[in-house]
Amino acid sequence: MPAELSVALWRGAEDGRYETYRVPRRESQTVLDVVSFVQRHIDPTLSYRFACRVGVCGSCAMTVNGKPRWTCRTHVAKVAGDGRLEIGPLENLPVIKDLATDMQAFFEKWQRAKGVFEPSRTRLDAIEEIRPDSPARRAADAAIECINCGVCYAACDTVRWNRDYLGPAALTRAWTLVNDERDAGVAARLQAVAAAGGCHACHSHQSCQELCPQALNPTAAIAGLKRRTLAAYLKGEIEP
Amino acid sequence: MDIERLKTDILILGAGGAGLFAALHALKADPDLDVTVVAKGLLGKCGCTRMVQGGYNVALNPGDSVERHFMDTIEGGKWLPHQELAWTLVTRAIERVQELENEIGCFFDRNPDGTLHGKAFAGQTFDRTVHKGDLTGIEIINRLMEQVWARPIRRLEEHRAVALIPANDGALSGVLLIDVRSGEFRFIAAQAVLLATGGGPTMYRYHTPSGDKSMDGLAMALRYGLPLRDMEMVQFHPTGLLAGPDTRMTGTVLEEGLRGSGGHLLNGAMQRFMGDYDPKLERATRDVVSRAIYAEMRAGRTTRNGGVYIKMSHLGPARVAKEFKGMVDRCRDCGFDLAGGLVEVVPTAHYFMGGVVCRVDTATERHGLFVAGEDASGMHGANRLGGNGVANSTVFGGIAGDTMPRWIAANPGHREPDHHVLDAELARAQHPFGQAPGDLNALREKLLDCMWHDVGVVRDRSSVERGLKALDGIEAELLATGVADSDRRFDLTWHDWLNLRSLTEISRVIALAALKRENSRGAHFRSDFPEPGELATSTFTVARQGANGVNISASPVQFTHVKPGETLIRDALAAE
Amino acid sequence: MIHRLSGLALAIFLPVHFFVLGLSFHGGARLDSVLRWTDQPPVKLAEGGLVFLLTVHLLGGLRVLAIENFAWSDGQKQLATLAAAASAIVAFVFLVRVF
Amino acid sequence: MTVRLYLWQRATAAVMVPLVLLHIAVILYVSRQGLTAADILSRTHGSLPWASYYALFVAAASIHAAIGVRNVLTEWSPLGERGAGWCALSLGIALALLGFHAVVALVLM
Ligand SMILES: Cc1cc2nc3c(=O)[nH]c(=O)nc-3n(C[C@H](O)[C@H](O)[C@H](O)COP(=O)(O)OP(=O)(O)OC[C@H]3O[C@@H](n4cnc5c(N)ncnc54)[C@H](O)[C@@H]3O)c2cc1C
Ligand code: HEM
Ligand code: SF4
Ligand code: F3S
Ligand code: FES
Repeated sequence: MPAELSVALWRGAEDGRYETYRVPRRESQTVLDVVSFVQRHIDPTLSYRFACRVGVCGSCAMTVNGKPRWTCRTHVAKVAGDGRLEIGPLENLPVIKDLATDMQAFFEKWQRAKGVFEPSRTRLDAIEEIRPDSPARRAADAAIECINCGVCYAACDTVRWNRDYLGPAALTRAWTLVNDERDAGVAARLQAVAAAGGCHACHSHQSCQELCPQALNPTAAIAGLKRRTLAAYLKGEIEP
Repeated sequence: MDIERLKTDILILGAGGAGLFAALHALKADPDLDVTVVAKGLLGKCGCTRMVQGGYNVALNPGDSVERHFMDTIEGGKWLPHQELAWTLVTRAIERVQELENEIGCFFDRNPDGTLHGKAFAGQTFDRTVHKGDLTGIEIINRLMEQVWARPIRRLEEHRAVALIPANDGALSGVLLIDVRSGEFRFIAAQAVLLATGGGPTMYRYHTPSGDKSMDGLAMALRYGLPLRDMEMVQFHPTGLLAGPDTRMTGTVLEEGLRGSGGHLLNGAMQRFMGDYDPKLERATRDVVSRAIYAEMRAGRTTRNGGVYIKMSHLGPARVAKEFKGMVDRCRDCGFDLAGGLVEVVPTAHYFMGGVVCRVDTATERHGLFVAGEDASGMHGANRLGGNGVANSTVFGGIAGDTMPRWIAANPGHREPDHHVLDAELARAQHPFGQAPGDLNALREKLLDCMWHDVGVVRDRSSVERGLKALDGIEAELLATGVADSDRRFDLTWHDWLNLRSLTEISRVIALAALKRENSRGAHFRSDFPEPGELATSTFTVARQGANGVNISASPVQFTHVKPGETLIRDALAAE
Repeated sequence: MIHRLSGLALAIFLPVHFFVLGLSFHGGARLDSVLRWTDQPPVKLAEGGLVFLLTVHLLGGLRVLAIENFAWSDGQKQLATLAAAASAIVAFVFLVRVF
Repeated sequence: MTVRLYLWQRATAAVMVPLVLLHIAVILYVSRQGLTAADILSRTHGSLPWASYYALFVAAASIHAAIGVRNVLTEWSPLGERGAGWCALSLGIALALLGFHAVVALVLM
């Protein structure tokens, strides 16, 4: 274990640059701890975002040595064997300042993919009985642990290339809802994800699946949507 | 100073379970109202509702009853809860869980036959905790967040509320905010405001809540003159991860199930010590285990980093890795082997039972101000049951959302702010820019240690008095420590300063209330008064800002539903 | 990415290929010249390259079609890398054999 | 990319899989013996099966490549959906024309 880390951090907005800091290496140290150290002890003007510090809020994702990662749960030992770190803001999202990005587009696309439950019952009704082992119920688990960290969104080439592309997280959420027997909005959702920028824009590059910190599989979810929308189209249930 | 002014009908401070439910209910009650939600971080991605692991208590399953849930809550709270509030909590939780599942879209775990699964949680006589795996909070808050995004609700993300601004007659006029991204101030005038910033005792060396929580809401309420109740009641979770002082991971919670399923606690000498404290061993309640670990620490029988070990490996590493996947992964990510090795743990400040005094409909003493969630008080008394936290924030958040439109209909109109207060608050928030920059971190460390050692798991008169003195010093130092005014955009260091100020102020109230309560109930343990005292004459503390500091008084608990020594459960059974 | 570039290259060269085929067989008179022409190394290389591209693209396309249409097994990731490796090898063998 | 385009692209891809395999096999086979125009012509001339084989191939490839190029252009060029659409359409038509011309030449000449 080196005694010191050489840490290059992105400073400024889109037109910023990397600046290098020396941070003491500690045994228990996450990438977020490294960033915090710089802000607390070297340069108090450093901006970044975090909240839960244990991998549930998805606020702290950054580009670490070229790959998007959740920083609060990424141990330094895992990514900086040689004592070097380069930490930048997430890609594919506008930079607010330093390491913080604006996630607005990510959530707008979540809505565009109709990633919102459409109720078929009310609060006065009993809770629907659903067997936990039915195939649809299992498929509905696809996105249920998504922490909307944007790692997949930042990792995806298609997002980079196609401004309209809804992105892996939003589509995975849509897939969960398509399989949710309680949901009343499936037709409109299939329509939404079959449009330009929808699931068919995905090239199955699988970076999303490779890097998702929650080990979700957006590639499979999107493939599911591709099949489901295709079937719906062939049956005339949705317009092209 | 010229600042931007905006107007809205309903302003909600906080985007946790309480804030988001309030927004949805308010808009539903009156779609013509302009509803605005303020969050210190990103909507739904900050706060503690998201961090809920265990689940949500609700008496829905056959064999359970609201009376049983109520009695568990009252007994868990050591007879201090406000019984009307607790009753509302347990009865309305049913509708709220159905709303979460049927309208919001949460998909809670089921039994093999398809019915809702309730899991066992410590301190309860029925397995009533509804959950989604051990990441229940993500499911709840993500679904709420989607629903809010889907509606015409204004979002002020990364905006920090710094002060409640009264009108000349004392009713609430609006709220002063800092736009974190631009560093600029905004004053939002509102007809009704909900305070739902979610407490969060992060002034302790070891703590579980989200980093954005710093008791701002209670600090604002105190300054505004509102009474705060049960402020001595800080709940400690016995098993926080201990990974040394250099990582933010330290203090984060390792779930209760580890002990429940047979994990052992070992001290630094590798001895299993719980037998010295309680016959239930590791399965004793949170407060008992926390105090036992604390005692070992005080006796110096600690591990390398000053805590104790939790050992799971005797259950079979494979089984542990499967049953507690989330926890094992989390430990592995920070370099520890929970399934096969030893992990250091320490009690960690988890939940704050104290808060603003409120009515069942969430109204406070002041016109136009409502409160819900962890900022409100009275539902839990001396102890919160695991699973009653989200129940509280969602039940009362929804009630606030129902109440505010009605209140506005009866009391329409915006009120002009008191400009003296507004100016004073602007100056207050910019105070650090007038001082020479200094070492905020050392100060934070001091505060964390002071509260941990002197006003923590176990207290007595002399420790609390020592703590109060230290707090005076910390506050004076803080006021003399500045932040460079170079770039206010996304200036975390400025916000660290503001966080410290809120924390210091509320720490003092905690200490004063701890001094006032001369007995030991639930989360509050005085080694100089270890007995709970007479239950029938129980009192709760009320703190209020006076001209010469904070005054603490004691008020008798009203036993409106059940008296100590009685239970509602038998009646319920007889009625069936 | 390789899949994309191979697809693009195919799309660019295929018209040429068709054009050459179409043109060269216009009337038996030019048969001889064509014969000679196709013997030239550059053309051989180009045609060989086309076959190579086609193979690479075919295998890449099969991977995509497989991901999209078959259920996911846990070993999926290794499978994908394996397929990529296999396709590289096969493509190389083809290339060698063509010449 | 919408469902319709997706359907056509994947369907044509699927159709081409056996066609291309056969095509490659033939190429390998003939290239062993030294490829000559005369060989090709003698094999294909007047043969209806070969004609339909190549015609199907050309049709599928034109559609497939046009959609493929459309995707690449929307993502990699500043043309936008519309521009890319037109470019791709022209490419598809060009491919089809040239391709059918070649088929006609091969089979009828
Ligand atoms: C690790 C952990 C596990 C838990 N597990 C359980 C469990 O299993 N079961 C259970 O019932 N309870 C549990 N709890 C407790 C439960 O999470 C909380 O009691 C409850 O979620 C509080 O909800 P809330 O809406 O009041 O606050 P929060 O969800 O904390 O939301 C507060 C909001 O206010 C915002 N805010 C704060 N300050 C300001 C400011 N100055 N200006 C603007 N916005 C501000 C925050 O950013 C946030 O958006 C757990 C808590 C923690 C920390
Ligand atoms: C062997 C048969 C073929 C198969 C199985 C096949 C399969 C595929 C598939 C599945 C895609 C979509 C890839 C994605 O969306 O990422 C694709 C794209 C493409 N194909 Fe093919 N294809 C074949 C033949 C051809 C031919 C003969 C051409 C050229 C004329 C061609 C040109 C293209 C182009 C240009 C693309 C777009 C590339 C991209 O979007 O990345 N393909 N192919
Ligand atoms: S799918 Fe995974 S990577 Fe993408 S936002 Fe969700 S948790 Fe993050
Ligand atoms: S990385 Fe992008 S291209 Fe598809 S498989 Fe994942 S969304
Ligand atoms: S800070 Fe919440 S996921 Fe990292």
